[in-house]
Amino acid sequence: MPGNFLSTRFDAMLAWGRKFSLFHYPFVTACCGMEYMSAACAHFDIDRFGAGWTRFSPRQSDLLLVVGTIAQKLAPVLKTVYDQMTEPKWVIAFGACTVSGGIYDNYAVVQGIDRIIPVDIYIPGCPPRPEMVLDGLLKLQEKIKTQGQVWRWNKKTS
Amino acid sequence: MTTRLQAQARPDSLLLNMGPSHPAMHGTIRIMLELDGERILNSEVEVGYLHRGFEKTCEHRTWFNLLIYTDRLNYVSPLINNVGYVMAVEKLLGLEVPERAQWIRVLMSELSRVSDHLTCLAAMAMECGAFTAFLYKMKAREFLWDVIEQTTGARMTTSYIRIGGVRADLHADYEAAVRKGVDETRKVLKDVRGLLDKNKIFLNRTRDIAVMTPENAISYGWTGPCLRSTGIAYDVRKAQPYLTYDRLNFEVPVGERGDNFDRYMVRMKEMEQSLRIIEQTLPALQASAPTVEAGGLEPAEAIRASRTRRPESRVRLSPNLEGSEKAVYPGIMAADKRSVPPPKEDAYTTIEGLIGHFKHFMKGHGLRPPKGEVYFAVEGGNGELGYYLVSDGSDRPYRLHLRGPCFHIVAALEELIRGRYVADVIPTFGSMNMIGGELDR
Amino acid sequence: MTLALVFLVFGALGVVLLSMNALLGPKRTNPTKEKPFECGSPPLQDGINPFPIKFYLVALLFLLFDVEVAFFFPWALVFKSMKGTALPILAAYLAVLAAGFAYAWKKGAFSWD
Amino acid sequence: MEQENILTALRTAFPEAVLDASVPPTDPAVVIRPGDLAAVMAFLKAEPRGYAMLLDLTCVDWPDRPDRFEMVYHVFSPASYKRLRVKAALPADGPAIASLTPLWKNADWLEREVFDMFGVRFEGHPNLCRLFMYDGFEGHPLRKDYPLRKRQPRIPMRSTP
Repeated sequence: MPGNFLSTRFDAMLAWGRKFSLFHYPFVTACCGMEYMSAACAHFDIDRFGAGWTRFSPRQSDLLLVVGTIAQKLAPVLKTVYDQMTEPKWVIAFGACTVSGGIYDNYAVVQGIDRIIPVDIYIPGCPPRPEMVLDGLLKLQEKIKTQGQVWRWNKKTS
Repeated sequence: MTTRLQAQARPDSLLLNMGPSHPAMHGTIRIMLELDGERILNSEVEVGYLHRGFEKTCEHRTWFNLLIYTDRLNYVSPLINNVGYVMAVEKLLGLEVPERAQWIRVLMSELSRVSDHLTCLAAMAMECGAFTAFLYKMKAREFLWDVIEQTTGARMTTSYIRIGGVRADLHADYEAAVRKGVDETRKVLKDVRGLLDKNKIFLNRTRDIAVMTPENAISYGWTGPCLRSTGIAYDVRKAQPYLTYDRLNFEVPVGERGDNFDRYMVRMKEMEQSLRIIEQTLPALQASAPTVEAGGLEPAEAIRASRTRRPESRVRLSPNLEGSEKAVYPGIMAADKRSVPPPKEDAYTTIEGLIGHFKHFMKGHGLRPPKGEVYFAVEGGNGELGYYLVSDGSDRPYRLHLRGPCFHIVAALEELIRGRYVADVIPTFGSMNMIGGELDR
Repeated sequence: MTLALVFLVFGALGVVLLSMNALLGPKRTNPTKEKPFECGSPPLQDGINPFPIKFYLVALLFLLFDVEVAFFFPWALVFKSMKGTALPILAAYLAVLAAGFAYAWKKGAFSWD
Repeated sequence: MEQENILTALRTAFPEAVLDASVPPTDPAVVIRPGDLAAVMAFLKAEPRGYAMLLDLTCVDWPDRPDRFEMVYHVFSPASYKRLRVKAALPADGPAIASLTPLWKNADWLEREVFDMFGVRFEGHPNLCRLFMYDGFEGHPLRKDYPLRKRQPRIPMRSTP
């Protein structure tokens, strides 16, 4: 079944549906949260790209937006929330602290959340400007469009 | 591992986590609740989920470099943290800051304080369901952040207030931007006041809930808007006036009952006072504005000219050095050579400036305050923001401790929500304006 | 004929929408996913203790009075054509239920704590 | 001047407890014997002195001094807007001092933080356990001998791809 004309057309339709209706779970901890508020609110509206609907439960969201510094104490919490998310799921690392530990290279901070969970898009900046956040979102949508979709009978995984 | 709460809990009560990753817990606090139905019998607050080792990291940074860490403490009003740290170091050095730099610091602190209260009340209102108030306040905050961004270059993590003054002078049309920001904020305050002040739902959720008596607030070490909501008018700007606050007239709003609604109302009134202060700083800044003659030599011309003789007129270096030219320098930076880097034009064109620049920034040289310790407090967004610095004469602080106001405010959370409903935790916690960076450091 | 068509179409639409997720969604699970979501922290107790009777009482009373209100809708449709006897009939119907409501109130079913 | 008589009042009330006092222009500070901390603090909090608020409580680690841990208390009187710093030095092994929770409620978390960061024990503290760090964490990070980058991950870290 996989790989012929029908399934690729179906893939494209599924990708189109998924990329324009991203429900994100804002895992907000620190200063980037202020910039996330600006990006999500009326001025730089994230909702223009279909990703404005914030779901505070991992069961109903397909994009984990990790915003702000992740301390070692918070690492198991992040891992639990990621595991409890339903497939298909994507992760955006928002801000320098999530990308690489940022300016906090010490005993208390996880040096980048890709040491805990697989990450799709990294948004640099401390904090990143809202325009960079929107650009990161567009890059994720591009990635969703091009990668093979995950669905029940499609043995090819992303 | 069983926590204290699990050990003491009654077998038939429901134990629930209002955990770190919760929309109303700002992502960094875990409250373990012991519930009988909806009523909270007992609770245990667990903090430290945003402990980033600030104090340990600062012991490994020079006095100048750790300024960036102070922005990220109370990241809702970063400029006030800058002012607090920088004035503590200036008190250690015994440095005098020029008049205009002090006025710019007051303007920037008050802009930061208004954006702090806007964000706090926006989050509190949204968590009680008033999403419109959140959007209105975020819109107003954008205008204030525009002013801050045009002056300091960054919206939030500014590091703009430097030891000895400020990094650059205000941009050309700052006054128009400030007036627009103030008017927009006033309009939004009027709208939100109409939305929330007499709103039955908001009143039922906040009036007479989590009441704090003045004695209890003192015993918890409360300061700032939360202490003033219980009736005690203690404000560091009035108690120990620093910068030019003694020349500004503004009132200190005080609440009566010390419940959630009073904490909300005190912050709303305080925003109006801060807007008044901002308007009073404008004429003073206008008066002390330096006269900078436009134009100036391009770097290439200056070099060609300097082969024959030293260029008299100003050298226009690069756009991002706007505002910190040599002509405006006396207004924004202290005159003391030892602790203040020379203006960039000197550093690029004269040998003394170059030596002074390297003396200031090279590893192992840098700023060396005298041995000793100092405690300096400013009025932060949440209360008395105090820096306790211990210097052993080297170029790094031996010990830097921050007295975070919301650390003491959140310490009272367990007592405030005992016996109340689960739904009351949200406005109580929202009105405390807990900021992870300042609480867990 | 159209009524059957309406039921057919909307029934089919409902079934398709509900089943599409179950049919198409990738079924990948892991031990953490089975556990209840408690804001990311480990649950403090496994399983829910029996919760107080008050909730059950309120649910029952709500059911009762909600069904009562449901009977208003057909009445509202026809009360114009009932020529004057509408109100007494409704009053009688309401009186019975108001008595039940007063009894529940006096017995303290509505007082929460 | 106002500051002096609080220092002199302290000297008269606790002649042997007060070891050293520094007068303005620096911040008013008093160094006392750790044993008398509770008494001095109760004295300061009592009405005529009026230092009703415990502003801050922290510790400074001086590894090369005989008394390694120096406890620093800042008390504040909201009536007359005056601050006072009270310091007490604790030995290197087994630093312990009286807890101020009976006097002030915010001492609870402040002392838990100093216990977490420095390992100073507080007798009489109702619930002395770590405040910021997690349970599996050994050592006290703010001590000078704790390396800055010594991480103790709470869950196994993936090797980045």
